[in-house]
Amino acid sequence: MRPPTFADVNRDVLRTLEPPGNRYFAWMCVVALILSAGILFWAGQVWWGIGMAGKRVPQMWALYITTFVFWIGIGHAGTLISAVLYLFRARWRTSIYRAAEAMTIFAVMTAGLFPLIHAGRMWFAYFLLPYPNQRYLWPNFRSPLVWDVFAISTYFSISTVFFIVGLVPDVAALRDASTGWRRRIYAMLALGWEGSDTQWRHYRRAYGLFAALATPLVLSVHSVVSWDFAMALVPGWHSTLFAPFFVDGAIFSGFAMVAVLVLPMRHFFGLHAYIQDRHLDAISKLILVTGLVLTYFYVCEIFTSLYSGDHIEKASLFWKVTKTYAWALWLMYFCNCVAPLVFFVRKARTNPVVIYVVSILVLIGMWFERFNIIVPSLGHGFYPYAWGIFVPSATDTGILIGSFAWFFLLFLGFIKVMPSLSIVEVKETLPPPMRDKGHGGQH
Amino acid sequence: MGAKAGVGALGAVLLAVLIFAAVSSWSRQPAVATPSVQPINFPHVVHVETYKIDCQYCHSDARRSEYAGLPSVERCMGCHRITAAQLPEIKKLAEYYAKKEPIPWVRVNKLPEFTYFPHKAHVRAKVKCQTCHGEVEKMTTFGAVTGPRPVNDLLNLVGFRPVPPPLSMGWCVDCHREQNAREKTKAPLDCVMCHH
Amino acid sequence: MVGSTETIVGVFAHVDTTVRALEELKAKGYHDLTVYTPVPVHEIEDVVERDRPVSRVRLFTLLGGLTGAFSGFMLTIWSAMQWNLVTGGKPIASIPPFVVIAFELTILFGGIATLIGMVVLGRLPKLRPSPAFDPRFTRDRFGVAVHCVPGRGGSVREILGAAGAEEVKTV
Amino acid sequence: MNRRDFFKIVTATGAAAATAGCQGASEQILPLVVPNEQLVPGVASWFATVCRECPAGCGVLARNRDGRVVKLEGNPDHPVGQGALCVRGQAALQGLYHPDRFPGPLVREGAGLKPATWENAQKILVDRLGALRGGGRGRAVALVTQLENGSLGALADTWARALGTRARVTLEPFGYEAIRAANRITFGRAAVPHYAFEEARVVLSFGADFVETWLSPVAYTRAFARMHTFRDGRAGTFIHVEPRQSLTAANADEWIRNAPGTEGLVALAILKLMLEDGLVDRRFADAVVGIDVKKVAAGSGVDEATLRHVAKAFGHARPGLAIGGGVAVSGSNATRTQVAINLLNAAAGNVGRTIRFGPDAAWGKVTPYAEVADLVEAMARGEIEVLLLGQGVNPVHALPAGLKFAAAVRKVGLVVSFATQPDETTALAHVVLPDTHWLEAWGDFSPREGVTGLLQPTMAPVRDARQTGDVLLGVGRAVLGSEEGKGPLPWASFEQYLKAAWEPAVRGEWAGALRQGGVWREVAPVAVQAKAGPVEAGAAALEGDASGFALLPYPSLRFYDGRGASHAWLQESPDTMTQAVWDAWVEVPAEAATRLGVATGDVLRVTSPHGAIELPAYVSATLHPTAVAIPLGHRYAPYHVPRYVAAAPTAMTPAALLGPARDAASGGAAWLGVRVTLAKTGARRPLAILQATHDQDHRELAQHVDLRAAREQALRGRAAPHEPISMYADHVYPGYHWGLAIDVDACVGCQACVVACQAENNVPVAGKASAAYGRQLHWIRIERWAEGPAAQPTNTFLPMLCQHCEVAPCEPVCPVFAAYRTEEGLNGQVYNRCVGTRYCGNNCPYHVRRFNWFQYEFPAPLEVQLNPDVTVRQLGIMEKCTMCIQRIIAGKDHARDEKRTVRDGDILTACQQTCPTQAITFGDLKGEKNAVSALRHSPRAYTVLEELGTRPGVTYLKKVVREHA
Repeated sequence: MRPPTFADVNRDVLRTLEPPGNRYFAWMCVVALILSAGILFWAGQVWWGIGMAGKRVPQMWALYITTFVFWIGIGHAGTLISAVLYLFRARWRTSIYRAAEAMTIFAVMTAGLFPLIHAGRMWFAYFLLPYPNQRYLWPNFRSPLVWDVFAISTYFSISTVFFIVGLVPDVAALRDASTGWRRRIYAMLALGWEGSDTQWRHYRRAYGLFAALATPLVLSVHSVVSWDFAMALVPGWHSTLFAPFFVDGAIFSGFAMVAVLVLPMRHFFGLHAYIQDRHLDAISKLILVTGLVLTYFYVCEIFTSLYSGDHIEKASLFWKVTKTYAWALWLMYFCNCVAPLVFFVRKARTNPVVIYVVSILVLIGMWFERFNIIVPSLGHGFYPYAWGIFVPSATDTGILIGSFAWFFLLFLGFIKVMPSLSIVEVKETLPPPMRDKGHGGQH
Repeated sequence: MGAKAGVGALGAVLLAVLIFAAVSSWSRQPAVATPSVQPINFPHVVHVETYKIDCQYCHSDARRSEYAGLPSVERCMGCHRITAAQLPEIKKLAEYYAKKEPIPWVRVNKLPEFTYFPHKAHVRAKVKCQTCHGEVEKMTTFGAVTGPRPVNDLLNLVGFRPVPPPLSMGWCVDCHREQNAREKTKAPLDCVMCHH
Repeated sequence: MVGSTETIVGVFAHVDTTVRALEELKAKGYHDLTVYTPVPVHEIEDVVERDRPVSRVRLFTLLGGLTGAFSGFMLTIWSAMQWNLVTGGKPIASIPPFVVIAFELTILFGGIATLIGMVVLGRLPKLRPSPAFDPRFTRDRFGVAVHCVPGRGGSVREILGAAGAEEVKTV
Repeated sequence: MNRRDFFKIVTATGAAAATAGCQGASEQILPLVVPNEQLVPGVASWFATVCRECPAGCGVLARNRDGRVVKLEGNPDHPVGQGALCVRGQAALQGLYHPDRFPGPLVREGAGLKPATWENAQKILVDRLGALRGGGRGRAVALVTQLENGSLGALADTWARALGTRARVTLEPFGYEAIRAANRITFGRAAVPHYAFEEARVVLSFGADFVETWLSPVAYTRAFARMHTFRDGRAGTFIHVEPRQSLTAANADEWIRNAPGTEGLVALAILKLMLEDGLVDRRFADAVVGIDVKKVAAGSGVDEATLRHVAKAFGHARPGLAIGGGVAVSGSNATRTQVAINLLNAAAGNVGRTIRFGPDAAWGKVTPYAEVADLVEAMARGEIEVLLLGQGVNPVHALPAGLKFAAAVRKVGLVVSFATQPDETTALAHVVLPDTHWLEAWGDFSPREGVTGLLQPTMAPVRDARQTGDVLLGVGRAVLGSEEGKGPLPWASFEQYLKAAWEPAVRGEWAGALRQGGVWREVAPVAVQAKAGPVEAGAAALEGDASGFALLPYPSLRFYDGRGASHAWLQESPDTMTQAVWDAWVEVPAEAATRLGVATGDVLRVTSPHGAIELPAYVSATLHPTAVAIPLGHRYAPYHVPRYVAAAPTAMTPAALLGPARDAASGGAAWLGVRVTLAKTGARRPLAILQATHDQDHRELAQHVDLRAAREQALRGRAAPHEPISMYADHVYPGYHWGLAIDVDACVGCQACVVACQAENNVPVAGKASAAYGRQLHWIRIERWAEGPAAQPTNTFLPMLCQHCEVAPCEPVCPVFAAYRTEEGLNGQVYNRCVGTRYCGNNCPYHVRRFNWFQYEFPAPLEVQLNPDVTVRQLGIMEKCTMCIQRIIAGKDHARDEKRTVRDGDILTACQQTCPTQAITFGDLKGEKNAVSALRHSPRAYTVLEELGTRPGVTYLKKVVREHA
């Protein structure tokens, strides 16, 4: 088929911003309801105490931290696509990176809630911030939790800046295409962008630098999160393997989530011209590769604890594999190691249904990976007196589900007010208009 | 850059400086004691300045207890059976004594309950009462503005360093640090000494 | 900017024609040009950037990053010295964990500085659109605005038209 | 001004307990009207008194802060207890401040008891007594008290004589009548002697649970520790014979499991073997003529080899000590068993050395069970018009159901109770005249000859209560129509009576006696001659179908006969052997459990010929296959439900299953008297068991060393442990360096430290559900680790608390420095800084950090007991053992006053202070001379999970296990 022209791009992208139908609002309502339920549970927990959640000795951490790590992981694909792939000049990223970035920001916004939800005295959470106060007190910078505060807030701000900068030229395009109050708003957001050569010059340089800064950041954030565990003494946590292990897992789940979001977009907005099979293929390949790497890490994990010869390490491992929570472990192995293998089949890599199913499985698997790291490890630690089984309560589960609602609410809102496809970058990938076709067209 | 812009910028900067100066100077005001309303209008000034009564004559527990303590009604009466017995306020006192009822003094100095402050140790270290309670000897009705104030924290947040208000943690710490810097004395700075 | 100039804008539909026009103008010694493009096109950049220095945004980034690293270490070490509290038998100024903080601040400050650089150098935000701008430029048209001393407009028009401008207008 | 006003006033001052987070600033501060020289606000004052939670009568010091008693400690000067208190003594405060305590006198109106004035309430009694006395039917009046052998008892007797009532009945469910009877038979002296454990080399116990309830647990546990704990190469041996592995049995070097009721035979068999080996006096040969060791071995399930080496060990011991008691030795053959045990002692020549008549125990004064039964029958026949029940007696609950007390009491026209809180008996009373709690009362108690403790009010009554003594005087005079100063009851008040009674003893030294807590003198041992006659041996006779299980209803360490059960602290302090809290259970032998398909937590219907109760099962690998065991005295207080437990089961105590059976010879109640059958109900009532497993999975948490090796090391010293390697410079301690040492060999697992800590540190009560879900809040816990064969495990008790590690894993992970290392080597926890991330809780390998999952409440008036020196923690805060930082601060403050540094022994932690076996030692590790340093360098010293390199500040000393003696 004929590749779309620049004008087509504007047209198609603008089409995604047309007033939505009832289906859309129905979804919004459902999501909003679930979210409010989650908020009620949280309120109850703040009022009556953390005891409302199923936490106990020895599982002082459980679902909240699990879900926190899960969302942080999701938050990885976005910046990875927009930064790393940008530096590698991977052209196929252009049609999905906007959605991915939005996803990143919303995922981090979701994740950011969980440390608060988790804290026993959430109203004193500001103690973790380093600011001069009349008590002359400062946070303990040796604590991985304070590293988290820095890593995540940095990651959030940089991603957001990156995201907004990327939006500016597109918003300018919206401005010039829209009228009335919309136009005024977009005009404000566009900062008076005109696409003059000077603007482009600095813009592109800055964009490159952002990408360069964001790349190490992506890798650092989840490493830091992984150190929440690796720095601790708990058998099953105390491992140098964790940083790369977590980063890979994050990318893995991140791409799965991208697929889960992009495929419906493509379907409902009819963006097949831009999100083509080669894009799906690329995503699938990435999921496959990261999945294989993850499998390797699983093997390493088991091997190290066996090879360590440390009785307690081994006891913890055997307990995980065979006892109460074994089902969760095996479910995880299936979702993260077996399911992605279908992508060895070329056809599967471009089949939306297959991709969708696998991605969902991967998301489930990755949530359970965090669960398996936290709950069983804590449940069978150093001290037999305190071995115990964690049972989630209504509050845990309610808040967990609520967090998904919160995420999708943000995303649904986003796709209707902002171009979920980068107008500029898509155009870049198209052959530029030439009068004599002999010349150019190498793209 | 037009000249207009330049002037505007300059103006903004000046304004900012002014605000900074104003707020910071105001934030450095020492706490002003707001008089409390007491069941009996007890003038410290008369007892301390005029009659030169030692603080610990009435607050006799200070040297041996965590609390400074209040004089028993009997001790008040000890003097006031005769002294100034005709004054209306003293009559009130006499009534309480007659009814064998304690005088419901209104509390002025209050530390958060997770903070342990032993008067004994401070008296032993020869800390003057006024250091913490202000110039009580000049007060006709006792009062104080104490404890942490949100505005204080907010100012800190935006980078000012206002003097911590009396009986707030920073204020205690300042004093302890000065002590340790100045003399041999070892004023504890260990968290659990006061918070346990 | 020079006091009174006239600005002639040529609107192009194609990259190659735009490039031709630019080459012509440069050859004729018109250097005060503004090119409007919906996307960065390197054919055009090659011509425009030829005689210009590289963007100085990176300087901002560098300075920001350094500040971040420095303040990161300062904050952690200084605040640890405030109370000298020992935790887990580790030294007061325990560098390895502080590296994490320093790193994060490096990125954060670097990023923010870059943003500032871009905004400042790119003369953003632009409060009112420049006269030469045309909404089409953000869709699919390329614009070449020539700022020249009054009277030279004629030849400019010629060049633009010859190069294949869809439309030539004076603003 | 009396103490009561003072109490009212001072509690109003804001000086009370604090909550993290600034809520509840008190509006007013109230001065005293008149200064009270005894009490300075903010300074603790101590009052000596006597614990009345059981008839052991240990000396107590009550710590009074601002007019309220906030902590109890043993009185070091008192010969009984010598500064230690048991778990029940520590929890007595909860009786004082019990939320269910009667607000004042009550009178029955229809179904319920309605508040009344003292005048009206007493008038009812006066009128009825007057009428009876007028009609010359004084015998229709009965007065029942707990063991009151002091002034109150004397006054009550005077009162009874004056009014011509029946003789007072002293009711104690466990009267040790078999011991008294046996001693009459063997030694011609019907008394309970004093046992000098500390002198014995080998203690041979037949079911005597002296660590839990037997006679005088604290005193005997302490003496036992002195005899048994490894000290400079020497340690005595302890052999215990019992069908069930009780806590006492678990402390034995050798626990011999016998068939229920066969102790007498075993004793005689041992005697016979000792005679065969010519180890003992041949005079006693004819006592064992009828004994065939093989038969005994077959009958009792104790194999001959065991009998032989026990005989050898005991025979060689110079001196030894054989004791008998507990439920197992309270069957139909109780006296005969005790006689056999007497003969063992006599033959081995222990009498006069480890067994001393003269300083006889107060138990001798308990009214024989036979007379109690007579009274009950009289009641049943309707001969009793007025029944007065003193404080501490709850016959409906505590006496065997076979006695039919409940039915009998319904026949009584007027039942007057002096109880302080509602129980099964007050539910049937017509008038309640609440007595003062013993901490509010005057009185005296003489636990044994030569030792008389004084009780004095340690604070103003919490409720509108009157001392029974005063009530008796008032009522008596009203009935007699006499007035003060005249007649048979002239005394103005019981206090006056007491002082009058004491005058000859103290001769004006009243104040001194009060300060000391009583008077004591040495009592010369009385020489006794053992009569060596033949003993017709035999096993105890059991009622009920032969296929059933012998029921062992044992008095529990925590509740005694039920007096402790209403105290939440005791309910939540685990039974050390099962680690279960709150609920009652029926201990089922593993074999039977598999046969019946029963798992722990399944509700079983336990049926005896006299009744049935339903209880969750606890499957026990150690219990004798033909027996089941149920702890006595289990009940909930009204305020426990639903606050701490979902619902209150109807009957939880096995007293409901017992018949009227008696020990023929002594007439004492036969607690071991019935066989029961078990049936699954299908229901489940999971038990709240705190310890996940008793198997330490090779982690060497509780370590032990063989006696020989220990001797070896004690002589040669142990090879110096390698210095831990570290990248960092060693921690320097400018001032003190506090540390703790715990001798695992001494710990008997009595839980006293747990409750002492709870009282000292404002540790809240979590309740059954929370405790079952790992949310209990104790700062110190006693773990039981079992090794060896499941049926015959070796148990080690490990007190576990914050280890105050030098390289603490919990500290660096805290984002806000709430956990940090203090200058003095403590692991500090700053509550008001804590945000509640619970990272420290995860990272603590010992899991000793406790979290405030909810806002825990202290139901009024329990909040009055809170220690003002310790913050009450808000919800969402992490807390843990502080090594009693408030005591350390107080100790340093005191030293500063005296211009010196803290001396070793100046500061005692709450757990250390109350420990009956003195297993815990606190002190400054920098002082090389200090006890704690010495222990830290002992060859037996080790730290838990040493390989983690946490360098704990708490040192443990290995348990010493003995090769079979």
